[in-house]
Order: sequence, then structure tokens, then C-alpha cells
Amino acid sequence: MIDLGPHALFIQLAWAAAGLVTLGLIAWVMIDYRSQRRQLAALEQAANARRRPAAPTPAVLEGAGVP
Amino acid sequence: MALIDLANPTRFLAFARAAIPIAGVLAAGLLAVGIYLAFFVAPEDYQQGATVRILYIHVPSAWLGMACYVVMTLSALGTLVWKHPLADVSQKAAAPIGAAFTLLCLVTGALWGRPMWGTYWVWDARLTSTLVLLLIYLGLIALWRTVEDPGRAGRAAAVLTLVGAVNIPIIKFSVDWWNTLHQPTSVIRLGGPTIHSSILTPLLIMAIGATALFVALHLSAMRNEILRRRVRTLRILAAQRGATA
Amino acid sequence: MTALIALVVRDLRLAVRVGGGAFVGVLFFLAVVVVMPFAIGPDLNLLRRIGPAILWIGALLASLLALDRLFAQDQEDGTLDLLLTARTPLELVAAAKGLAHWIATGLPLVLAAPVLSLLLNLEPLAIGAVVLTLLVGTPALTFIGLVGAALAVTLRRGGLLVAVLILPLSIPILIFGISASNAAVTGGLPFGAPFTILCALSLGSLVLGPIAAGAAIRAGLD
Amino acid sequence: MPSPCRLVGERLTCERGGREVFRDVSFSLDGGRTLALVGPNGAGKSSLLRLIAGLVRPAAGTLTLEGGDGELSVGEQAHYLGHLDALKPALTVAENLDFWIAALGGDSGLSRDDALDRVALGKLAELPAQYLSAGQRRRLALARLLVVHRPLWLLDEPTTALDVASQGRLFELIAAHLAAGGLVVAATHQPLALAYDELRLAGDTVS
Repeated sequence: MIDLGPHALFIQLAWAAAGLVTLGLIAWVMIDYRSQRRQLAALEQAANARRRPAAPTPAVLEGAGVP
Repeated sequence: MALIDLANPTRFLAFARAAIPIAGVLAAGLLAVGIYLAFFVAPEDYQQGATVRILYIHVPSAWLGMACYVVMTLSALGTLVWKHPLADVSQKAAAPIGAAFTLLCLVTGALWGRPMWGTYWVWDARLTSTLVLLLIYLGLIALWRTVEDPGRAGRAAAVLTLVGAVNIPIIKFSVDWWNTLHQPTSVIRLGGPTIHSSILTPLLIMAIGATALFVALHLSAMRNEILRRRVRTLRILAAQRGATA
Repeated sequence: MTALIALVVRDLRLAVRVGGGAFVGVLFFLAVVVVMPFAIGPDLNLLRRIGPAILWIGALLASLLALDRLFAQDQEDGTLDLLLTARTPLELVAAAKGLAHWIATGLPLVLAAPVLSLLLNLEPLAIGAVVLTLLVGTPALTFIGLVGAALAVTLRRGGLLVAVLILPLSIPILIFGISASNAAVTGGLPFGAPFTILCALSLGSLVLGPIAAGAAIRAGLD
Repeated sequence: MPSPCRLVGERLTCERGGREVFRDVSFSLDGGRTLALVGPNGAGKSSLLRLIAGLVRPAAGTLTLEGGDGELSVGEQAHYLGHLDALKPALTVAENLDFWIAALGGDSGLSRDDALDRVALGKLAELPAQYLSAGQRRRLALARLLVVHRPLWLLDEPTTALDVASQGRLFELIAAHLAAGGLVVAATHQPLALAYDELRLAGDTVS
């Protein structure tokens, strides 16, 4: 690494901060993207299940079971 | 590709899927070149020595912090005036990125100031204005975090952004006036010496690289925001469908 | 006991999600601290001397202003009525809500204080003192403020009234908090003396606050 | 089944904001029975319910739940279903119900999922409550009565915002509660689809 002079620490800290902020933004964007995709998949899957329900509609809809 | 074509979210998502990697690669390339030049080619400053290398992050992040606010102002106009459907998506996506770069500008400014002025923070006119800009950004983000309905939040944030845009020059002027009025201890102007070309070229490359990074991040954040709204509408539909159950 | 834990967890979840108040408290603190030098001037030496005072006043206002919605929110959606029929005493419910409010609003102020003290050019010793006194002082501000929050329910008027009611009660905390911070810097008197009194005030408010808040809510039952 | 209780109110008087709402109201309600509060608006139906729940202090008179838990007040042994649904929009349906299971405490009733299925909200468990319609919110509030077992149910206009199917479901739940020896005091304009004793609050006592 080239000689950064007496104040090397501050230069490194500054560049570290830049790296941190950039990686932080990239990470935020990717994590958010993945979580939205997951929620979308779950919701669409639930919606499809409702339109073509595999199992017969649960008994509860007809009337409340008396304990 | 007129702006109107991008109005349709699905077409925008297709555009984004193509544009984000390109912008990302462009940003990575330019920043790599810029960093190399900044550390191995550019000379040290005759006064500040090596600390001038912080310039290569400080100036681009300051520039991006302000450019991002311009993007938000245009988006605000898009929301209120041209009623562009994706304008408030662009505005909400830009705010955190702008705030992050403004914060980076302040942090790098403080780290640069420490060796030069002996203190992390000086109420220098430009640094103070940047700090106020950060406050405006955080206020806008807080606004989005309190209003649930995206449409209403978008319009409210648009009005606040436009009011902010009108006030920034006034704030800038009054902070400068406030700063010179009290004549603090002698402060080396942040700009430093007239920019010599050997320092200027890496700076420009870094700036363009950072802009490409901003474009990539902004498009991705917009894509996320569009998906977030789809999740919201699907949830409302799920509830309505639930009603008939 | 699980009821109290559930209450704290619920309040924290609400504070963090969209519409919650956690983020706004710190932002208000930042705004107050940033605005002060515009009034006082950019002279770093002056700012250094009154730094602890600026930070303390910012934290005090940030804590108090966030309190008026504490019970009023629950009353408006009917939750408070049910909490009254829950089998946990009202005082403990108030204490649990106070704890949740302190974690969501008070603690972030303490964490933000070191960063903001850089703006006021405080040296590390003063930063440490301010953070320590804020760490001990902010719970007192929240728990004494519980009474105001409870009154906001019974009087059906919140907003600044709560801050006005509670401000006089929080003067002792302010005095000992700042004198402890200054003692650490100027060394006029030992840091311990005002600091222990601040701790005593804080512990006292942990008990007095919830009891008074419970009484205020119960008194308000029309 | 807990021993059947008996709710007895003697000469209850209630004043709100200086105005006398009702005076000398007495009633007794045995286990398995329903008491319907009838009377014009402002006759104090809601006030009486809130009084029984302990949310309003009686000016005079006594209220006891014979056969109930001695240390607990009547309100702590009752479910109060007021006009408000006590739900947090930011929390999901499941989180709202889980909170009430923990906060109300006492002996538990149905599990959360059974209760949600019983009010036909099973599929919406993970949905934030803000997306629910008024009727769904009301059904979620009803589910609260199922997850924690309390002998006394205080229902203030329980059928508001419920569609016909949900009202049928409500009456089945009430029938189940009564069959288990529970008590129900309800203020409602529509006739209850089950046998009930009637307590008429004239509302013009201050003549």
C-alpha cells in the first residue's frame, strides 16, 4: 500500500466509510428485493390455492361445531 | 423510450431487469479505475499531503446527495403536475439513497477536517448546509414511515420535497451569511487549491462511477417499491376474498 | 408476567413498524441539536461549554413530546378498556408501556448522543459523561412522563399539554443530569455527587410514575 | 365445566358527566341464560355494560358474580365486546389474537387457529389487520372471546357490521357459551335469535 502519510488512519476510515455505505445500500436493496419476492410468491400461491382448492372446503364454513 | 413508456410498471420492471446489471457493471468498472487513479497516480497535495485523497469520495458523495434531491424534486413534479404513475415510486426510492450519500459526505468531511482543523466538525457554510439537507432527507423518510397508504404518502412527500427544493437556496444563502457573520477561526476553504488536472480526472471518473452506482441503486429501489405495492394490493385482495369465505 | 412481556413486545413491534414513533424521536433530537448552533453561533468553544445542556434539553423535549400518544392510542381503539379488564394490575401495565416507550424512544436518544456531541465539538470525557447521565436520566423522563400520558387520556387532550404538565416535574432530572455532565468536564465538584442523586431520582420515578399513571387512568374512569 | 355462576346487580345507579344515566337498576342472571338490555338510545345500555365490566364506577348499588372467583372483580371474569374492536392495524391477525391470549390471561379456551377458523378468518392469519373489512375486524374481536375462557360475556351491539352468515355464526357461539353454563348480557336493537330475559332501561327515569 502506498505511503498515506501521517494521517493515514483518517484516509482509511474515510474510504472504509464509503465502502460501508455502498455495501450497505447494495445489501439493503438485495435483501428488500428478496423479501418482497418471497411475500409475493406466498400471496400468489395462497390465491391460487383458493381458486383451485385441493382439499374440500373445511366443515367450519357450514356451521360452528358445538363443543 | 419515452418517459411515458416507463409509466407502465410491468414494462418498467422489464427495463429495470436489463438496466440494473448494466449500470452496476459500469459503476464497478469506473469506480475501480477511479480508485486506482486516486491512490496510485494522482499526486499528493502540496499543503494537505495524502489527506486530499479523501476528496475523491467526499466530493462525489456531496454531489450525489444534491443530485439525488434534484431527482426527488423532478419526481415530486411528476407526482403532482404530470401525474406520472411511477413518480412517487421514484421519489420514495431515491430518498434513502440520497440520505446515505449525504451522510457519507458529512462523515468523510469530518474525517478530512480532523487532520486539517484539529476537530471533526466545523460549522463551515457548506458542511452545515449539507447537514440541513440530511435533516430534510430524514424528515421525508420519516414521513413515508408514518403514512400507510402509498398514494397519500406520495403526494404529501411530493409537496414537502418541492417546498424543500424552494427553501434549499434560501437555507444555503442564510447559512453562508450566518457563517461569515460570526467569522469562525480561519478555515481552509473545503475546495482546497484550484483543482489540478491530475487530481481532476480521477475525481471526474469517481463522480461518473458514483452516478452509475446511484442509477443502479435507484432503479433497484424502484423495482422493490413496485413489488412492495403489488404485495399490498394482493393482500387487500386476499382480505376481500377472505370476506366471501 | 407473560401479559407484561406480551405488552412490551407488542408496543416495540408497533413502534418499529410503519406508523410507529421510534424513528421520529431520534430525528427530533437531531433537529433540536442542529438548530441550536444557528441561534448560538458557530463558535466551537462556546458550543463545547454548553454542549451537555443542548443535548439534555434536546433529549428532554424528544422524550416528553412522544409521550402523549402512549395511552391515548390504546384508548382510541378500545385496547385500554380491555387492559382494564385484564388480570394484571394497571400500575404494572403502565410500567410495561413505559419500559417499551423508553426502549423505543429513550434508548435511541442515548445511542445518538455521542454522534451529535461531535457536532458540538465535545471531547471524549464530556461525551462519556453526557451519555452516562442520559442513560440514567431518560428512564426517569419517560416514567415521570407516564402521568402526563395518562392524563392525556382522561382529559382527552394530548399534544403539547402533556409536555407542559410534565416539564416542571422533570426539572430536577435536568439539573442533576447537566451538573453531573459539567462536573465531569470542568471538575468543579466530583462527578459522583450529582450523578448518584440523578440515579436516585430515576429509581424513584420508576416506582412513582406507574403508580401515579394508574391512579390517573382509574380516576379518569367516567 | 366451571360451577355455574349467577350475576346479581342490586340498586345500581350510574352518573356520567353529572347526568344521571339510570337509577336503582336490579337484576339477577343465572348460568346458561341471556339478559337482553332493551331501551331507547341514551337509556344507559352501554353504560350498564361498561359498569359491569368495571370500566365505569357505579354511583350506588352492588354487583356480584356468585360462584365466580372470589379475588377477581366481576370485570376480570368478563369479556367486554364494545363498539371498538381493540385491534392494532399494524399487527397481523395472528399477532393481535396472540397478544390478547397473553394479555387477558386466565384459563385458556380454544387455540388461536381453532378460534380463527370458528369465525372464518383462518386463511387471513398472516394478514395485517389494516387490510380487514369492518365485518372481518368484528369477527376477529369475536375470536377474542373464544381464545380465553371467561364465564360472563358483555356484548354491546354485537351484530353491528356482521353480515347474515356471521350473525348466524355469532348466535351459534353464544349458544355454545350458554350451553357450557356461561352468562351473556347483551345490548342490542335487533331481536336475539335465542331465548332471553329482558331488562328494560326506561331511560326517562329523570322525569
